[in-house]
Amino acid sequence: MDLSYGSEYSDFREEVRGFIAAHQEKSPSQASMRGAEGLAWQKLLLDNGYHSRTVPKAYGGFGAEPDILKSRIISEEFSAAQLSTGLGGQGISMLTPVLLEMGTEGQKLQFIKPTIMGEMIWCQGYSEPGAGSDLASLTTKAELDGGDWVINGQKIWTSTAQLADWIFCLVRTEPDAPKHQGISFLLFSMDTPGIEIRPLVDMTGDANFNEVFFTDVRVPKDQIVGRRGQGWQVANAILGHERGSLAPPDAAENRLKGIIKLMETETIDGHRVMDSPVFRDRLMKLQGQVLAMRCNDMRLLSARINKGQDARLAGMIVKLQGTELRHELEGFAIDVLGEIGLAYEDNPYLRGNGSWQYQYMYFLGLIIGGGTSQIQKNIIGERGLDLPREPKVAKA
Amino acid sequence: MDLSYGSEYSDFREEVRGFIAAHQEKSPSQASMRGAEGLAWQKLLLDNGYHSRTVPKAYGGFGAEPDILKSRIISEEFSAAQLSTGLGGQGISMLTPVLLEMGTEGQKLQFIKPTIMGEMIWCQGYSEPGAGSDLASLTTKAELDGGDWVINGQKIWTSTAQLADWIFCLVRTEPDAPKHQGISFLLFSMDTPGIEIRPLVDMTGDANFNEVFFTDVRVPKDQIVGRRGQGWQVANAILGHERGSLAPPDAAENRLKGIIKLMETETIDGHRVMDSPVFRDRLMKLQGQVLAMRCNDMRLLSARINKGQDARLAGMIVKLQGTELRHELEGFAIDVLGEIGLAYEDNPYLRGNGSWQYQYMYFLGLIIGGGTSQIQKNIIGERGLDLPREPKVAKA
Amino acid sequence: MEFGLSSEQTLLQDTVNRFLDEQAPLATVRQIAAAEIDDGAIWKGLVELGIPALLIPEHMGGVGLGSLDAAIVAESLGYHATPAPFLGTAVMAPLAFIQSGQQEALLGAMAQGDYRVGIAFGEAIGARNDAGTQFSSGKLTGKAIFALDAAADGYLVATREKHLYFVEATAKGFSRRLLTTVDKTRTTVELVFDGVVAELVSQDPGVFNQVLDAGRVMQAADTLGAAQYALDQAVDYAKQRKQFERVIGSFQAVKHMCAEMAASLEPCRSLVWYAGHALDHMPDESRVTACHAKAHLAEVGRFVAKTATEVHGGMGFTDLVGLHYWFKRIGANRQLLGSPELVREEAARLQGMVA
Amino acid sequence: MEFGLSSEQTLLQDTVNRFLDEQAPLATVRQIAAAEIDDGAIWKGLVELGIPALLIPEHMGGVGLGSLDAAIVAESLGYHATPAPFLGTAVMAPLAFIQSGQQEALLGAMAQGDYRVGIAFGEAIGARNDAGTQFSSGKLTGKAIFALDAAADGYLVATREKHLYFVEATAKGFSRRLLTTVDKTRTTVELVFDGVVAELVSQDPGVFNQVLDAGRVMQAADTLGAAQYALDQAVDYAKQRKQFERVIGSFQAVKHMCAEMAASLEPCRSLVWYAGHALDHMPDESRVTACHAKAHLAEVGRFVAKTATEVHGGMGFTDLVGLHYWFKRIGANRQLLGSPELVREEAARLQGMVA
Repeated sequence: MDLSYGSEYSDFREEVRGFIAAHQEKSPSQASMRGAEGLAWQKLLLDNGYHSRTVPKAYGGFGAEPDILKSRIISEEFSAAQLSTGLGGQGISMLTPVLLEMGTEGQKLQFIKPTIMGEMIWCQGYSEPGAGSDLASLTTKAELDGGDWVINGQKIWTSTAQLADWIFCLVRTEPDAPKHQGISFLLFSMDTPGIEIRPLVDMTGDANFNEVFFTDVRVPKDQIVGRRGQGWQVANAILGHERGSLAPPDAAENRLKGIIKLMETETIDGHRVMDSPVFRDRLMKLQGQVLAMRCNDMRLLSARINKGQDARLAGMIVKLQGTELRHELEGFAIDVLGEIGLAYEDNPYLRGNGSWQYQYMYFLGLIIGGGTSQIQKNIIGERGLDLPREPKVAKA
Repeated sequence: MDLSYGSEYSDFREEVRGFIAAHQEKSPSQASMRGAEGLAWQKLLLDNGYHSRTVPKAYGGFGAEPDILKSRIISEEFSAAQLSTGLGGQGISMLTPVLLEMGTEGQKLQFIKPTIMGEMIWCQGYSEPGAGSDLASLTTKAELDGGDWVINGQKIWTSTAQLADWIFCLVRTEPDAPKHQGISFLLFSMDTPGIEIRPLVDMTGDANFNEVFFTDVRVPKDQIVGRRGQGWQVANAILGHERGSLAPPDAAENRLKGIIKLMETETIDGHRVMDSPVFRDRLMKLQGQVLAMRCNDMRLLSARINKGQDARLAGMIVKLQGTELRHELEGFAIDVLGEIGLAYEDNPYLRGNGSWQYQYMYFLGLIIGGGTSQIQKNIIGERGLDLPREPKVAKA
Repeated sequence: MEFGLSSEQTLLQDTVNRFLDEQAPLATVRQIAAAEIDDGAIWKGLVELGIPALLIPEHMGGVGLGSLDAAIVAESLGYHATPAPFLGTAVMAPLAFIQSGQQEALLGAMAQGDYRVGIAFGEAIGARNDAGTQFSSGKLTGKAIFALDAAADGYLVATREKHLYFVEATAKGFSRRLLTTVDKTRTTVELVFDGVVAELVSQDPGVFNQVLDAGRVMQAADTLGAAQYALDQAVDYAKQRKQFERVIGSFQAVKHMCAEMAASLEPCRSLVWYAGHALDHMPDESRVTACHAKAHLAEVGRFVAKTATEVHGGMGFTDLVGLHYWFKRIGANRQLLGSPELVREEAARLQGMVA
Repeated sequence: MEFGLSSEQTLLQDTVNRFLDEQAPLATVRQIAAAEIDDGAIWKGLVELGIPALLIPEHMGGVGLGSLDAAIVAESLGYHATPAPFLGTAVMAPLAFIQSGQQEALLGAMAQGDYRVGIAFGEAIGARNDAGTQFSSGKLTGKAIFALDAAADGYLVATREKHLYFVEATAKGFSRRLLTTVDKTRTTVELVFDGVVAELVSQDPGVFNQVLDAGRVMQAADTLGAAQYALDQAVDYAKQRKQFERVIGSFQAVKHMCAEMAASLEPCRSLVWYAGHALDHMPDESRVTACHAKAHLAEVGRFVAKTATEVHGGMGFTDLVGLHYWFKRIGANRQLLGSPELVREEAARLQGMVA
């Protein structure tokens, strides 16, 4: 057990700290991430290897060898200094790794650099109204007509669709093949005629997602990643990237700290909520759970560095446990606040900018999204514990 | 809403109270229920219609019209006076109603009277090692050989097998029929050659159940209830009787009272457990649940009296909720007791005769037995909420 | 012996349900939640059904029904997530006025839908931060937060001493502002009293308690209805929605989620009935029972609201199916008039368990 | 950076596991639980593996390993529900003697399996009813209940002041009797001190706390192992047992029960490792971490013990599969050295949250 990163990393940490000291005043606010200030900051990060660190130089990255501890040090130091770690989004976190792995040289050269520079924003066309948990049953179809795919159908849960320049999209190209083998992975501009975007308002009151409709959308034949019918494998490579990142324990820790502060400042009949043993006991239960998830995360980090360490199951449970825990944490904060916990939007009694209620709902969405808790349990049971899959149903 | 039993029942209550005042000193202790004292008490109850009240006189009962409120008044008054309500057991609670409904006149005359008199003790041959939740897959077979059924196979979960004079038993008589249509319901003496009983020790340390092995057990052909192959319907009629009676809320209420007493008397560092807000909050949560189940029970009672009142779902959830709640209650008592909660058997610090630990385990058994919680949820989902059954599995 | 609803009560519930099905569908709830229209039309309809007159004795011009009847109405309102000033104007205020013999003149106007009374009890239950009101020399000073009903014509205000006062919304020195919450089907407000003329309703904590108990049982009933709606919707959705070429309700995971909701909710129905009955007929039990109904429904409601949303998958998270109105209403019922921890402690105190 | 077991630690765990697989199978556990044999042979084997010498520094004749190593052993013992005086004789007593510099002479005998030390800490953690001990003029008077190890040669006794004393089981005025519990894989006793000569080990509450923390982490590790065993058994059973012509593990209900166990238990492994590491290396965090490990494992353990039994159906309830030994061991770990409510309150106090 060695929780330090070792002396060989001290230099790197110093280097990061030096960069931060020199440049921190340039870090943009969240709101201006896509503005000039944000793009300049992004370029600075890219040039210094603090973003897209392992992406080859030819594609606009820094070309460094993968080093998980260095990545972690960067995120630790930026987080401690409360600086922006640069642009995120599905183009950067999901598409770029996929292109690096499965794209053609031309695709890599064309798409990666503008994507990580923030000049090309992507959205994901994946789920459909009829294809949620059973994603592979998607029916948006693309048919070849001359040199073009002609796309018809509908996507849902498409975040940032209004902002996006391009979309990476799963479509059915071989309607007669088994469902997992008839899907292709296409890339196309959101300016292509025939695309309609409708914001999808959710329970938080915001439109965090959209519906996207395709009517005879024409896409050049070569804008495909992988081969025809290989889209499902491409998509699964992406899903892996998504699942790990939904509920990092540091966010849960910060929320817990926020709750402790609430309990120390909010009062009922003049007594601090912290002085209620019942609330304190619930707090300690949650603190224990958050600590366990933090430890689990350290183990996962370690297993990525140290080959041979098995943490497969520890990784599989993160989405399920992490999202449920966050939902519970936010709900506990609402209980701590009592009536004030109901405050929303322009309410002057709002605490934490209304984030307790917002996140309480948003994390219920995350419990459902990206593989519902029920799908997660199937995965844990079948892939983690080697229990048999649901048997095939007899034809009626 | 009328919680009184109405003035027309006051006379009956007075009558019961009069009986109790006159005879209460004859009520036997639990231990001597099967002794001379117990059998005399049983006879007294039968003669006065306080046991087997609606069983026709011809079969040894009192021959009264069914009246649920009278039955309830009897049980309330006997419970208030802490008197024995007479013999129970599977012969009385399960076989007798079945014989009344599906037995031949000869069977009724032969079996019911000695059963309710306590002269004939029954056990149930139902579950098998390979047939638990999937009871209908039972394989103990009975083949006709001349005038006899010849039985081979094994039963499990047979309580009181050592005490029993006779057994009512499900056996497969038509091996080629669909599994629900190949079962018959046989009655036979436990003295029949070829029966071996092995006590089945459980987690409480007691042998609350047995395994029973049959090797060429010969049973006269006519000792069958219902027709050949009709045993499943007979069995289901019995199961209905069993499920309602596993977790009556008055027992839960008594246990809750016991916990309150524990919390008032047990101390930690000189402070009563009741003075701990955390334990008090858990107590109140449980009290709320127990109250809800009590109210649910009143509704069920009412629905049995007042035709047209729908309480189907309210009845279906009793086994699931009742057993889980009792297990939780007993576990809470163990927490209240701390280390002392671990005491068992001859431990001088035992509280409540060790019943907290015993019932904690026993009710885990009841969560499993008589239809596991998972089976209960299937039933609630499918029969209560009309959700579709699990589809048939394709042949591999 | 009959533990359940009488035929009159069933008729009452059917009548209210039919009215709400027709006149207060989701589309209308949405409009009111978006402040495009107010709840006036719905309230007018409920007034025509006699709802605000329900608890007012016949000799005072009311219908003279009981708390259980009111609870049945509350359940229907919860089932439909109906925006209406029922809790204050039809239950808590009438009870307070009847019990104290004060403001009886208002009862007629309330019964006819001409006067709405909001409720400011939070500070007497567990005052948050700096909120609280003081009465002296006939005037009320201070602040009440998360008082019920932004459109009320007057408010019943409880001080920490559990004294009840009545204040007109037009009184000098009175001001209020809307406190937006997640639950847009009801409104809450901040009331500021700058030496406002107030009339004493009762200095008897017994009256306060009785009114509070009734309010809590109504909230429990509202949660019962809202949770039943959420469960019904989840079951319906599970029967229709297909994934993996099966309706999802045939998957044991989804089926068991529905079964668990039903198993925990079904006894709540009986608990609410009992608590409603106890308010009028079982003075020894009614206070503890009201606490249990409020707290237990808060817990079961939270579980059902979450689980029903999950059964709906992503749709449950969207505004499209509108389930969130019920989710939020259940959440608001949990916190208002005493959050569960507080209410359970009160139940323990009432039983002499708190040293 | 390496968050996990070193190759030496993996080797240690493998070695202990192999020994226990072979020498302490369920049949042996049964015999000991039935008091047909004692735990002497198992302990002898563990002594040969160096287990009681683990925490004793090399210059005192021990192996000089750390708390995480001990926790790994505790996990193995829990996994096998092994009857052995590990907690007292291999962890808590050596730590107390080493930290205080007292009774060092005993360490050698303990390491060689010639001396067992039981632990009587209950009264310093939360004294039940009339239990408690007083020390004056060199003698101990009073009573300790649910002390660990009925076969100990001496006991480490904590008073309410968190002072530690050592008492020999042969001392005049000392008597003990077995306190039977549900968990037959370990023994607990009542100790009565009638003016027994006792030697002061430490008056420093810091020493008491350190020993207690270590004990709690070991119990958490024991529960981790026991719960992992229960889960493994449940998964195995679910793969073999057929009902409705399918292995039950293919039913979503059973599969999800297993998945829920794994999901809640897997992070516990990391928590226990961290807590074990913290005992030696992170003095600022170690106390709170030990509390969380103890309390969290108590809750997860209870859930897993129940659920694994349910997955086994009726078999889980019987003595046949023997799962109940683990169920009860997890139950005992929950209550001994501080039940979860008590331990969580301590965690809050350590963080300055209790006014």
